[in-house]
Amino acid sequence: QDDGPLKIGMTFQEMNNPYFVSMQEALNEAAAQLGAEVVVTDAGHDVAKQISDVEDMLQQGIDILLVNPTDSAGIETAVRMAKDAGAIVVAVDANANGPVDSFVGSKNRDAGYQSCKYLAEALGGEGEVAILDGIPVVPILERVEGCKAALEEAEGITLVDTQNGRQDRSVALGVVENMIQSHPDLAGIFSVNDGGAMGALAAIQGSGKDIKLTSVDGAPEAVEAIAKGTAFIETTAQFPRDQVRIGLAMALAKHWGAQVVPAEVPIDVKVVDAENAEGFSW
Amino acid sequence: MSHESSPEAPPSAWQSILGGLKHSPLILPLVGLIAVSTVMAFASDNFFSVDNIVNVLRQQSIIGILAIGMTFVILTGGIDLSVGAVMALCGTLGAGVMVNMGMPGVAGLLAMIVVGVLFGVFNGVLVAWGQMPAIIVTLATMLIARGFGLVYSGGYPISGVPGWVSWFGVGRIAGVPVPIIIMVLLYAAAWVLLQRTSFGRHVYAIGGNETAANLSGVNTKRVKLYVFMISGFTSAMAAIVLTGRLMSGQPGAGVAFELDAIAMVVLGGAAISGGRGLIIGTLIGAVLLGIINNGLNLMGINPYLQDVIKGFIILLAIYIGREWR
Amino acid sequence: MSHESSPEAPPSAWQSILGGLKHSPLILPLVGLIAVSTVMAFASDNFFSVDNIVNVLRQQSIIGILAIGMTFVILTGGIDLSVGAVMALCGTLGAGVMVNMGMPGVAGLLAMIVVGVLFGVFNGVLVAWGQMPAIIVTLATMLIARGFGLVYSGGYPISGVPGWVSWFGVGRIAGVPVPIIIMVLLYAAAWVLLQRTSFGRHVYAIGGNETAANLSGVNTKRVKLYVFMISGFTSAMAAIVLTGRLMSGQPGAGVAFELDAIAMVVLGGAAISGGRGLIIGTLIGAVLLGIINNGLNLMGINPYLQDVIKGFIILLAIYIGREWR
Amino acid sequence: MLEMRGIRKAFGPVKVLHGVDLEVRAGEVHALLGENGAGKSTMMKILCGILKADEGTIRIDGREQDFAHYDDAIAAGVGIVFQEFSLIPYLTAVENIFLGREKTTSFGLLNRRAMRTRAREVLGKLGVDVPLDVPVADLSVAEQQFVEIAKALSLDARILVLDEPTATLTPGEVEHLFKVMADLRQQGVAMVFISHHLDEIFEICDRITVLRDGEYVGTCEVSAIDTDRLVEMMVGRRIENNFPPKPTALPDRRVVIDAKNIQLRKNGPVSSFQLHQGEILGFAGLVGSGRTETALSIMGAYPAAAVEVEINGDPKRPANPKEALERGIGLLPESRKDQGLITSFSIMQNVSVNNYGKYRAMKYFLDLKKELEATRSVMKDVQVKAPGPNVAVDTLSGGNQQKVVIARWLNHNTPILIFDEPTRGIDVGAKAEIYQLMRNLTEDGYSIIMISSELPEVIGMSDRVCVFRSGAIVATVQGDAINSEEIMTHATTGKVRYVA
Ligand SMILES: Nc1ncnc2c1ncn2[C@@H]1O[C@H](COP(=O)(O)OP(=O)(O)OP(=O)(O)O)[C@@H](O)[C@H]1O
Ligand SMILES: Nc1ncnc2c1ncn2[C@@H]1O[C@H](COP(=O)(O)OP(=O)(O)OP(=O)(O)O)[C@@H](O)[C@H]1O
Ligand SMILES: [Mg+2]
Ligand SMILES: [Mg+2]
Repeated sequence: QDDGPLKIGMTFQEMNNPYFVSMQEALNEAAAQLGAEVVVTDAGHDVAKQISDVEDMLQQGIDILLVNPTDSAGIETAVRMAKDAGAIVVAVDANANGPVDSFVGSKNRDAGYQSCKYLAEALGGEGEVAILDGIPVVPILERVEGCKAALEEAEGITLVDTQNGRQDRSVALGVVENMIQSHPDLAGIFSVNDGGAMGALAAIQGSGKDIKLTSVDGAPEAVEAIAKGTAFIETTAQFPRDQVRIGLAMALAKHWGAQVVPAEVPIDVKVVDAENAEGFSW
Repeated sequence: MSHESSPEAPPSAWQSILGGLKHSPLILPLVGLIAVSTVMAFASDNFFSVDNIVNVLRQQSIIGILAIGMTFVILTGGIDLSVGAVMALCGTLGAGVMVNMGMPGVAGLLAMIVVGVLFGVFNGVLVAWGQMPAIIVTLATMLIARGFGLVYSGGYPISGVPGWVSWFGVGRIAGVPVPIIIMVLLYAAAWVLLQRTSFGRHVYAIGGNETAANLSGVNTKRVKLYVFMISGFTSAMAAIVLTGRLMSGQPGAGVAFELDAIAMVVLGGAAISGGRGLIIGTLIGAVLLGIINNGLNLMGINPYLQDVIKGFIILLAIYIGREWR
Repeated sequence: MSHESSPEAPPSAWQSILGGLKHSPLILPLVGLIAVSTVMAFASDNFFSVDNIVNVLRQQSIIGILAIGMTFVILTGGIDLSVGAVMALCGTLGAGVMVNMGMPGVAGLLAMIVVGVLFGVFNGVLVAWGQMPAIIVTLATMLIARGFGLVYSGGYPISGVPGWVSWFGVGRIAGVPVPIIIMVLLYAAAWVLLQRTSFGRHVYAIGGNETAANLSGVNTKRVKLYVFMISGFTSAMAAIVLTGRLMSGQPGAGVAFELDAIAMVVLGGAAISGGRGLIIGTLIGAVLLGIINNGLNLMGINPYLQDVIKGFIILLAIYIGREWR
Repeated sequence: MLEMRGIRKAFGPVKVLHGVDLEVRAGEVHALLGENGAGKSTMMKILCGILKADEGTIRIDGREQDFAHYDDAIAAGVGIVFQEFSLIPYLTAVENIFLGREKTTSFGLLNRRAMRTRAREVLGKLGVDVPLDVPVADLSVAEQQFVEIAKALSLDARILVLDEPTATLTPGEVEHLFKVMADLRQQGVAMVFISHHLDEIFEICDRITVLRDGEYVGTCEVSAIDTDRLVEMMVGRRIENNFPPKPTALPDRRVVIDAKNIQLRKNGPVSSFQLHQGEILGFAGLVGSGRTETALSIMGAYPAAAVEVEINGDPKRPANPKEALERGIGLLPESRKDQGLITSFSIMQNVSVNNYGKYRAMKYFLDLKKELEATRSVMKDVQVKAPGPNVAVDTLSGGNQQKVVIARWLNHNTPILIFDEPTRGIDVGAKAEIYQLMRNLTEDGYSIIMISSELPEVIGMSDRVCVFRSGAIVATVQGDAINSEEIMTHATTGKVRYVA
């Protein structure tokens, strides 16, 4: 397909989240520099819709498909269809089953591990801790896994509750309020993402208790809250813009004829706390 | 509605609240409330603390406020699926006015009310003058409101609202959280509107028999417009509390809140076909649903299972209340 | 129902499909379809390719199948909000039977159908014998079905279904995708049921005037039970196609699908209050909605804006079609 | 006082009124007469601003009026009692009476005390004691009708329209109403009175205006006309004998329904009756005396506390109307629109709606050809006047709609028919046809239960009459005992039994 400019399609699991919105911005900037066309779709956490979105993009003759899957297994059909249509497929942020050319994503297990290690240390290795879970997709599951591993290492820490805040600020707020009610001695909370953490922060502030909060993402609001010195003490930042940039780079390499590209490019994560929050941004 | 006993004196407010309770449509929601509370109290130690009761009320305040407008609409025989999306839109645009446009916070709050009421006008005009079924109109306007909010904010939450706005979400007056006070005041106002003004009579009349109400000289179109405006207004009030609680405009907030609001109204004893129901019932329904959510959380029930249990409780409540409606 | 022109001759199938089109309730959905297609064709080069048409049909097949059951329920004057959740439950349990229980794929597919129909029985019994409003019953059973699926799978998708199951999602017969064939066959069956059997007559009769139907000897309860069973069955059929497309059981699939299915039914010209509407209209509504989604995607419209546009198109369609209903 | 001239009105292509005049003087009761669908109600709705005339003028006290809404008409002193109930079922009598015109205090809140006092006053004037605090849905039909009348009276209207107010009242209640009307006449109120009961016209009215198919036929003094001439004006022909002759001798016939221990409500009275093959059994009684409920409980459509039914010697009681249909019982319900017809259906679809097992191809599928033929044939049997079987049923006149429902049962040959108020709201011409049809049916071997609130009809048609009072049968009369004194005595003073 050498007629016309390069066409890049990207399908997001959701776009109602700054994390993915900033990915889209990075994509648009990069594409503008390349003189490429961009098509973006929002699956709204619905795999079936995501497959339809990919089908529609293939109708438009995209050359590169960046897929941020809602569900790794469910998206396989779409990956195969894209490959059959001759497109280059790179999974971003979460992996996809099927013959993807490359996968670029954060070290999610590390992220969970570091956040909870930070939390445990901030609590002096002692006290009751809860996890505010999210939508069960692989990256989130890995964060929880990493977190639990870190908490195990701290002898005096007990995990007393795990509830699902659906990564949504208003849902998380109610859930954490109830958590605080049922566990009066709660000392720390780990949220799987910053969206949920912002809700948790509101709940903690409303309760007037001294509960420490850590999270994963590095969203602007979270960084701001951390810089202010609130109960929100740390977030392990991911680099969404870089994920897209590197993902696109992998795809371009393939497009230009590269025989081998790395099957997996893990992107480092970074602890952001009161020390370095000032000045950090995606 | 009221089933007072005395044939001579006009039934007083007290009578309709307490005296007539035996024959009142409120009896079942109340029994449900007591039953569920008792179960929860046994199942969880923390349930019956003042703190927790306040907690439940505060959590329910947002959807509880939405349920006020929903009650008006349902009493006329309509339904408003757009409440959650309109709330999100109000919150987002209001925060936008404060943050992006740099106007004072008060302007932002006013903007929320204006947006909510205008959206109510939009719904109301389409239903009343466009003569389209409310369920379809508000299904479409739900999409529109949600999409608008997201387009405006680009999907980002809008943070940076002035600090004092948080008073609406977390402030207290004489120890009582402000959201609860707002909710209770709105319920009181709704009670007066429904039970003590001719507008309220007309709301019930339209739900009971729209043609007959029209023949009796009730301006049914205008009343329908007003109920949707009220629903838009309560969506805006919910948005104010939400903004105070989240300190930001959240374009994605309130998904499926309309379903909870509908559940509150019917748990409170109102007929989904209109014409019958009390606003106090909705308040009881709101508390009941809150207690169920809170209690299941306190008991540490798997959140997925909570939905199943909630579904069965709603079915049970409606089944038992069936004949009373 | 049928609005054939000649008062004398028995309307033949062709007449009711083509001859009577001028006075048919199908005219508006068709005009809408043509209008939207024309706009899309101008706006996007890729729109009018055979490939893309097939693409649209395949995409709509899942919700299009759900809309069949929804049509039956709406024709009786009810509504089924549980279709999306029941589909997800069927898919999850069916995949569970194949993967977790290690049974052959056929057993899994059968399990889906059994689960769907049983859920339909549950809904139907509550609505018909429990005499509860369908909107509340299915709101509650939506929660129950969704929660059940999530509890069963722990929230995780269940992958590892046998490879041949993908035939239902991506296979082709004589070049035509299997999902489209399944959808078309189900629509044909529904047409026969509604237009050529006394059961179909009873469905329309109940929606037209339930009391009259009952007093003239129609077993209204049983007919209501059957329409919900049909809706459960089509949810299961949708689950089969979905499983073929996703190659996994997705407990979270189908959120808000019920709203799209309702939109298809009313875009197809059916009255939400029951008694009037044609199954072919629903098919047209399904294609129309699919074209809107696909066209907006092809044009590269901001996904948020797509919702806004979709909302306005639904409003416009219903507004224009208002008098015909 | 009131002058309507050259009123024309069409609903889409259907012309309903073609230039009708009506002139009513202060202090007179003016009857507006005409067959079903003649346009009486439409005319009155135009007067009240609910419908807008296509052409024509309305003058009140010589001033031309143009009402856009009912409110305008009220302000001009017009009040109406609608033919269809316009009450809100869940509101109380007081709330209903003042609906749309609530009295408020200076704060804008409802002045409930004032409304209550006024409601009591108006109802007192009507001489009825209606409970004020229960939803009107819980009131009897007659009480509801009085609330309706009170609603119009409370307007202090100078022009009062009463559209068939007596259809649901007992003779005693009608007398009450007439007294009130006489009072109003004294006070100079102009009244338009619509009724299909010609005897009432002669009792209360001063002048008469007659419509026929939307045409103005004429106006005359009541004193200058007799029944026959009046009927001729209405239908354009002479109606000879109202009731077909009864069979003179009643030989012992087979019992088709043997109903025992009918108890409608727990601890209520108990009664029983038998229906013989080929007879018309009248159910007489005051409105609300339980005739409909008794009939419905026989066919499983009303949850009576207890009832034993033997149909053709088979003691199995139908659990629902479908089983009743299988056992050969069909019902013509009292409310055509709410219980009889499926208005979105064609004639054919209405006739065959309950078809089970008829005109089927391959067991499960409809045979549309056979269905059409059968419909055509029963339409001929009952003489439905319509262009064809596929015509939408809501375009038919009341009498023809009634025949469609009857055709539904003839189509099944259900040998037992229950006719509940078969001529309610039906004009004289159509009435005679339905009476003849009923007689023909019994001659063909059908057995009929006829529930009717019109005494002449019960007397003229029934071979035997069961008289109801307070939910039970208090007497069964036949032969010469079928006369109005006998029936009214039982209906008002008969003693009910409480044990089986
Ligand atoms: N809204 C309407 N749309 C179409 N046709 C109507 C409408 N209202 C009345 N009609 C028709 O107008 C004609 C006159 O009706 P109207 O109710 O005035 O008759 P009526 O003289 O009051 O009869 P009845 O004695 O049965 O009450 C009838 O043929 C009726 O079907
Ligand atoms: N749904 C109801 N709720 C309460 N009372 C009712 C209800 N339906 C009927 N009734 C009352 O039951 C009694 C018997 O009613 P029914 O309809 O059988 O009387 P009827 O003799 O057939 O009179 P009609 O002339 O109205 O047909 C009446 O007093 C009526 O008001
Ligand atoms: Mg009339
Ligand atoms: Mg009756």
